[in-house]
Amino acid sequence: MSASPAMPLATAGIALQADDLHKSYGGTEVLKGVSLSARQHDVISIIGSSGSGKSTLLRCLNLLEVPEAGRLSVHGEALDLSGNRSRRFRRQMELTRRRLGMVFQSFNLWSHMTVLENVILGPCALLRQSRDAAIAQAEVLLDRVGMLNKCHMYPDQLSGGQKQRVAIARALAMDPEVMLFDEPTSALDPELVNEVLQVIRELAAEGRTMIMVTHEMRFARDVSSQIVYLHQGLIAEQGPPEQLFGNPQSEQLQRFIASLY
Amino acid sequence: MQWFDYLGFGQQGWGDELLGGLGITLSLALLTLPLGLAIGLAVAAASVSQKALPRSGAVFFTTTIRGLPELLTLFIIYHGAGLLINKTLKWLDPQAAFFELSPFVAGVVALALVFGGYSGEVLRGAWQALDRGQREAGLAFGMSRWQIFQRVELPQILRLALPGLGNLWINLLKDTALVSVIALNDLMRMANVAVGATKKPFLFFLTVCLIYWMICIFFEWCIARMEKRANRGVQSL
Amino acid sequence: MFELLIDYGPRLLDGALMTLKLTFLSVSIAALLSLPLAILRHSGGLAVQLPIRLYVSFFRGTPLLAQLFLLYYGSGQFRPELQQLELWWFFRDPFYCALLTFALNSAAYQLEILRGGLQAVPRGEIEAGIAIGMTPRLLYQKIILPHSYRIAFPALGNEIILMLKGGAIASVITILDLMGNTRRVFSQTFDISVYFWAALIYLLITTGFVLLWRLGEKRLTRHMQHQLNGSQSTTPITATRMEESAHVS
Amino acid sequence: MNKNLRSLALSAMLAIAPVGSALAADNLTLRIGTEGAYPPFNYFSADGQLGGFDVEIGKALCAEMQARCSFVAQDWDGIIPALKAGKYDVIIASMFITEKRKKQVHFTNPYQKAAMTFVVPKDSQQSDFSPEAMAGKTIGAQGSSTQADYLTALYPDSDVRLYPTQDAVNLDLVSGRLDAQVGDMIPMLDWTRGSEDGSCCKLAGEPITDPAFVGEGVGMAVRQEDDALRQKLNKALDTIVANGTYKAINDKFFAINILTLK
Repeated sequence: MSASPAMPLATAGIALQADDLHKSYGGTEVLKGVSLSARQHDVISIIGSSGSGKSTLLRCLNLLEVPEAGRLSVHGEALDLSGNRSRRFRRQMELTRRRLGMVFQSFNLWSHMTVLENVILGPCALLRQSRDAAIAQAEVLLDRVGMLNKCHMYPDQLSGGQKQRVAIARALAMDPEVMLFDEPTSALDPELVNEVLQVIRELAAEGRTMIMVTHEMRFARDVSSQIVYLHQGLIAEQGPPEQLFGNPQSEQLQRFIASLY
Repeated sequence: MQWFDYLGFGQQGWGDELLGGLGITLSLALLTLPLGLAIGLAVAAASVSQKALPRSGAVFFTTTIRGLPELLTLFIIYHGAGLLINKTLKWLDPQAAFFELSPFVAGVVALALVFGGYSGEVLRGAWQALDRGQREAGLAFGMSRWQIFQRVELPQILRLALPGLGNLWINLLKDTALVSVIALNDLMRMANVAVGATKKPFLFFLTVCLIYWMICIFFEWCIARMEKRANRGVQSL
Repeated sequence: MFELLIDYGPRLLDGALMTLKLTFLSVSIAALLSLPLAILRHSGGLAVQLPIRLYVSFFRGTPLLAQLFLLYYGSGQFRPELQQLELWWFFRDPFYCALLTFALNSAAYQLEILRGGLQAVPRGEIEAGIAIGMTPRLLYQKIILPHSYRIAFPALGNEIILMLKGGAIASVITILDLMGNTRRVFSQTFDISVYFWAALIYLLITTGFVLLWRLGEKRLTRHMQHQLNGSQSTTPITATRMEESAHVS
Repeated sequence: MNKNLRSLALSAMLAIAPVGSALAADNLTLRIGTEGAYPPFNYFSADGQLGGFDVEIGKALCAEMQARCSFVAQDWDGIIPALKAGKYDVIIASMFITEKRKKQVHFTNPYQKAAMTFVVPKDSQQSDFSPEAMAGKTIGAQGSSTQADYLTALYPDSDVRLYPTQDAVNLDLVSGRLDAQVGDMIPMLDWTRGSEDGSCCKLAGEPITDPAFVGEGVGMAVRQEDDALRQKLNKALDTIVANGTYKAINDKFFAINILTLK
């Protein structure tokens, strides 16, 4: 795996920055002004009870949901969210997404393609890599997630854990600057959770910038550099794991942590 | 003459003839329906049978019916069955009078066979989707097999098959137009006759298209309502 | 029975070729026509959807025979206008008229089948495409359409068979397809067996096509074979138009 | 199979089947088949009734034979099979007497003399109607007709199109899809001179009187075994010709006597 492209020193700090994001569905405001900033090599875990808006937040970060208001920038390149429907905005949005790797709760592998085809489609179609180069890279990635021997199988022939590992390889193939994980283990049988967490753990150790929504508190505590606690569409607390789990300030967070054990 | 004169009623207009044709079209379809359903049920029963012979018979029947153009089936019944019946009658009694296979009867028989071939598949699907436990529950109550079929299974089969049967009914309505080719004075034929007399093909064919369209939309609506009714008490997914 | 085949067999085969040609051309044109319409129907605004829905409803709610007569004899009524538009050469020919009618009819059905396929593409797989920054065009090309066509494949096969069979009515406007030649032979010989030979040929064509289509289906649905493991594919072969999410209106 | 069983089976079939008897005792009831799409010989009027020369001749014959008559409309393709199947007892539908048809049915004496003719659009320059001259041209005719036999036999290089009804042929000649059609002389004469749409077109070429196709003229067709009926019809026909009934009907429809073609 090649490292992230070197950034100019001035912006080296911030990989992804979101300011004052607002998002509502049919009158109910789900995000009421959330700001988040991920520095390079940060591993940020977003936690919170269901309905707190954490999945929405993650989906807003790569613009699967377009926020009504707020600002978003990737490596200092700002996206003007007010331009919403314009052609230029859509193009910019597509380019931004290519720099952010997304891993879904339900894997969302393309079921009509083999494992290998899933991984090389992005590099071939979007990054204009040659097919051979893309395959060579895909094999390296699949090997890393332990799926190389299954590369000619179809998603429906795999277990949930295997599918998620392929999905991670697929996201990595785009060589993203930030990886986004949306509850990557929630849809898995308990015995399959670890194989996926192990892969994510390795990515963290290698210094990848990652933002994830997760219910695996122990795991979040282990790998995260920062924890963000979301409550009713707002960030209630944030800080290093020791601080948040060891010394929760707000009553909600105390109750939330208590409910987990 | 204006277009509404052509479509008017009475001596000059063709409205009453078209209406009469519509009556024949509808009665053709309505008479075909029970017969076709009966054939369909028989086919479905044969295809879920334990024995190989009825099963392969059902496969042969459905494959044949569904592989032949409806028009050809109609011709075979109309020309072929008439001859066959008369030959049989002659053989039974050389003095026998002629048997008349009217286009109407031929139409009903041919369309019923087609409907039977297709509805057999629909009903078989519904039959197989039926929950086995229900039969066992019936048996546990001491119901006879026939009672179970009639009271428990048949209503559910019909409910499950309703959407499929609804579409077949719409197809049947449209297929009745084919019978015009063998000189039954249905809606389509009357339009042809009117065109022959008035030389206004566009007007009359458009009119019959619109009439068929309205009928189809009306029955679509009926079927949707029936489905809603039939599915009460059944949780939608 | 066999003497008839010696005398008239070649004519029946000629007719069968015509039937195949008419079917192949009309379903191909319909396939080209139905794709953009299905996409518009699936994702266009109301102003785009309404006319498409009306078109689909009309062609699925009226007998093919009536459509054919409307187009063939109806266009004859507008000969001067059509001549002015330089379109008469097209409408003058019964083959083109049948082709146009069948293509429009089949497109309406294919459109609905395809729309069903488009709706059935899992939302998540589309999102995965969006998430790596695919353009809409690429998304359709690589994810949505390959998927929809796989889902729609069996139903499209049925539609082609229905067109093949429905095409028999072209004989009514003087086209010498299999049915047309059969009727001609019958009117000359009054020999009922010609209908049985025709039936046999139609059955051979439909069965052959079904087998071919199944082979294609097997190839296309390799990705689902794991799920189907053990249980044989129970997709009905020459199923009806009912299996589509068929509603006229 | 023994006789009792046979009659049992027969009565079972009779019970389910509506059976018409052709010749019931003395009180003759007669079902007459005609096409109903061949004006002026037989057609449906706007009030849904069958009318035309054939129909009136049929009625006159019935009156003469003191028979109760009913008319049945039947499409042309099936008109002989339906007679043989017993749908009606006699065809009065301006049918040419031909050798081929004679193998299927028996004919009465001719009640019309006939010839066929080419019909072309008024602006057509065509004067030579030989098969060579018509090669590549589109010629229409009604299917299962003498004209159809004539065209398919002698004009292999033309695009011969056969239609289910004469009306349909006329429609396509008017709309210009056909370069020419071949039709029966009398109805074509009537159509081109007497109707609005027919005014587009004119008769052309020499009348076609090839006996191999036109035969002896137009007859009424009965089943081969119904010889008694055939003779009754012949007798009645002679009578109405002799007593002027025929001429009265003829004059209602035609300018010339179509039995003598004068």
